[in-house]
Amino acid sequence: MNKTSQSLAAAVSEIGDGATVMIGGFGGSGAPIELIHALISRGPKDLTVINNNAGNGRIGIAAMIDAGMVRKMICSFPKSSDPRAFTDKYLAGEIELELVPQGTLAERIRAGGAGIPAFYTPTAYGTELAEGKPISEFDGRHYVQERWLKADFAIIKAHLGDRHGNLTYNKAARNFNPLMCMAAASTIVQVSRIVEAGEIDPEHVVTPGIFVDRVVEVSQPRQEEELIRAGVTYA
Amino acid sequence: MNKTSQSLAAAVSEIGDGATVMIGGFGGSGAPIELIHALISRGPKDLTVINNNAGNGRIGIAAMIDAGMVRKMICSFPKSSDPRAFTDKYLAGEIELELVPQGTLAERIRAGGAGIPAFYTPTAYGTELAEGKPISEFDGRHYVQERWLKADFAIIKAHLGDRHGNLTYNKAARNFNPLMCMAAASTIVQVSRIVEAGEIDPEHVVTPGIFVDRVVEVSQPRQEEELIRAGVTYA
Amino acid sequence: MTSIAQEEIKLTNAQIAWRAAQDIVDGAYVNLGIGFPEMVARYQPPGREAIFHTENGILDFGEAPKPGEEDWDLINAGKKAVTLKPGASFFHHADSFAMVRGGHLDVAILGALQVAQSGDLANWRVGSKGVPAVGGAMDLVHGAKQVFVITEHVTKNGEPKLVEKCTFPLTGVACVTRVYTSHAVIDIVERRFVLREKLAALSVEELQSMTGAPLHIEGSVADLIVPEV
Amino acid sequence: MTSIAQEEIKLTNAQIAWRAAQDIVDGAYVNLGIGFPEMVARYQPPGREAIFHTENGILDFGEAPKPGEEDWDLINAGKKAVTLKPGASFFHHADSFAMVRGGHLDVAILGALQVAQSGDLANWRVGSKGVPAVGGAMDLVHGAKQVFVITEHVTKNGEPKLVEKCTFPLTGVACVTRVYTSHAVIDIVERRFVLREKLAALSVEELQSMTGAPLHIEGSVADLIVPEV
Repeated sequence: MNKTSQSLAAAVSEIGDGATVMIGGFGGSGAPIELIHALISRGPKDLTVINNNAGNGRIGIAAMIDAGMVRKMICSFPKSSDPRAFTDKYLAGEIELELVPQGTLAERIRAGGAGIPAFYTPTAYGTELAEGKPISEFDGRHYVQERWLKADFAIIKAHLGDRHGNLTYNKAARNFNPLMCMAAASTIVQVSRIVEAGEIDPEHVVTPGIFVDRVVEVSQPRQEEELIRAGVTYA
Repeated sequence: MNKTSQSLAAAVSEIGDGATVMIGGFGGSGAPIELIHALISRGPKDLTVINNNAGNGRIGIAAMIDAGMVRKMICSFPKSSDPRAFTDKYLAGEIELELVPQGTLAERIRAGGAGIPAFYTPTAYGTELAEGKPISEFDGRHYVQERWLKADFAIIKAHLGDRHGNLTYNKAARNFNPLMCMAAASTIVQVSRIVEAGEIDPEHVVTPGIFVDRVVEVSQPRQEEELIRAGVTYA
Repeated sequence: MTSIAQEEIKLTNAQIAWRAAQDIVDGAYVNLGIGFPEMVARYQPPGREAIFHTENGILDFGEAPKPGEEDWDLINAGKKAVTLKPGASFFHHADSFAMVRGGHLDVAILGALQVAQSGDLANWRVGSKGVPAVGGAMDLVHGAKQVFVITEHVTKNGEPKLVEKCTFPLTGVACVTRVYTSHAVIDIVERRFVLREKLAALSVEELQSMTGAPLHIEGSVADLIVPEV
Repeated sequence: MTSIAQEEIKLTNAQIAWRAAQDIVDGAYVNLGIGFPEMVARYQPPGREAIFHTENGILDFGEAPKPGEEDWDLINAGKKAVTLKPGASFFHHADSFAMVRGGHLDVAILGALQVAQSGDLANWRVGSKGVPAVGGAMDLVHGAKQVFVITEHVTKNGEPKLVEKCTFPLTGVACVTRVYTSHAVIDIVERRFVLREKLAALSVEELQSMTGAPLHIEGSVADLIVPEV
């Protein structure tokens, strides 16, 4: 049992054209910038990307969009401090958008990971985001039926990881990452440090290794927000 | 913000006749014996109790049943090393049983806590435990619609707790406890130690305080399994 | 008359935020929407401790750190850097929205484009142009025990924001419980606007003329008194 | 003939468990049902590392502690005390069954009262008398990539346990993928029993006479060879 991968390139080597890819993070917090850039180097096309946002500036998911790799975004908030990459393509009709309320997005991903094909939520009832979806009444209140979300791959940023794939996260960089680990057929994780099995207290494991397929160490990960503020662009 | 309670009796003082009460634990692991016994001293009747099991020996939930407090059990496995309390009343038609597969029980409780009134699961499809429940097909497979479970009160055993109600658990004594904390209108927790707010690392909090209403310290909690092995009975 | 009242007699945003803050009780769990609602945190009455929730997975965060001391893994839903208070906790997005949807928050405070007398809220999109973005607003309006809106009473063009029926796309149906405006405090009770407080200098008739649906009065209407903040 | 074959030529429970253990690959995530299936853990081939899951919230637990060293907060689904291996983790019941239902387990190994050629399993209840108890069995049969059954080939009374249609209450529909019996290894493929291995001393006809539904043969049938264990 050794899920560690020697390089970023090796870690993303199976992600091909047409794949559905969940990408962790909320804005820059928990965004796996190094894995995303390795994926851009690899260059698969026609991807469906699931993330809370839709990229910022000229790095990360925005750089994927700039590179023409993304056919469709599934997200709750395709805006950021510099949303040009997505906005330009969206207004030109060159990228599809499935807009999902943030809590519904989180729950759909969890449902995908938990083997729950559909669930009911009050969120979006009576709004345009519920159009076409089945409505049911429970105990006198109306709810929208939402379906699970799954992916071929998840690209995740964590803090510590071991060869079993057990993970911890840094502060609010947890966000969507543990859920996406559960919902992808193959989960690829960059961690700040690979530790020995047993070094993470079993009580403190946030993502158990069963949800993880590959772990690669990026010891000084870059923070999207800092790169944006420094005006960095993906070369 | 101070959720600590000075005594077990005070902690359970609002649980009255006819209440639905979730009781944490899986067998003896995570079973809040001291809170249960305080509840027996109080003596409300006609309770619906939700637990994975249905008591063991002559203590804990079994002693509640012996005391005639329980009208209905909702559980997955009403058997134990000494199941007489439940078995006798059940075979005499004096206690109702709603038998729920263990994973469905866990998910129904989580759904109650998460505001999800219903969800679909493959579990129990085609069996007598799905009789009368709506069936739907998703992607060519059949699923059973299950409803959320909520309670008026949850009685929980945790390890550390603070005045905000933040909790950690001991090993596999976690089990149903964090879910039940979410699903009850009022959650009452016995902890081995009350610590200062901030002493539990925010990364290590398992149950955030928002799900907890009362915390009472029981510094040397008894373990159901050890009491059973010692032949202890509730006086 | 009305235009003078609007321009000269009204609360500032800070004052609206202050007024809303007075209704947050000790120990309440509160989510403040991105932008204007975040201002409410500044005006917590002394001696009361509210616990702030942010959708991206923190309970009990505090003020912004000093410039240069930001940790960009420690942000709120508006992607602003925050700090932690003792008793804080981290959790993932599904648990975070379990808190929201599951009815565990006491109060959510949001901005509005329009609020209807039925409690319908429109606050995420003006029309069908541009890039739509919804975030957590549609989740927040369901679940919190009370949903407060803070808003100007009318738009910059003087059009009512409190209306019979929203014309902008809805965020949620029958979800708002109370509205704090630049001119009044209004509850939504059984699909009606019930006036609770108004600026003393304004008559009920003047306020009604700025409001797109009938204002009902049950018992007395208090003066809306807010200090300079 | 058949009764002699049954009594004299058959695997012990330990040998059935040994045979099933040989099919667990390195790195597999495995759930062993309470009782007889737990025995499989003893016979992991050297050099292979399986990770055992228990419904009550542990991954990678190990053997029982020495008597007197039990921690009764550290138990498996059968309420037996266990130990941890390096790399273990704890989680709550909803996450535990997300692993099950979500298809994250590679193998679940369960006992059986009856297995039908369709893959239907009956293993939780004989009839409608007594106290029913289901535990996690109905969840485990859905989700794991492979669902193995280990069982005697026939009941103590000599009645087939592999049948056309289960007569006992079902645990799950079309869920079993492979059956390890005291006499054979049988896959379930497209609602048919396909014989893969049988004891060398037993003819296909003899095995068929002990089986309640047709045994199909695709290619060759290997000898079921198991050491003394």
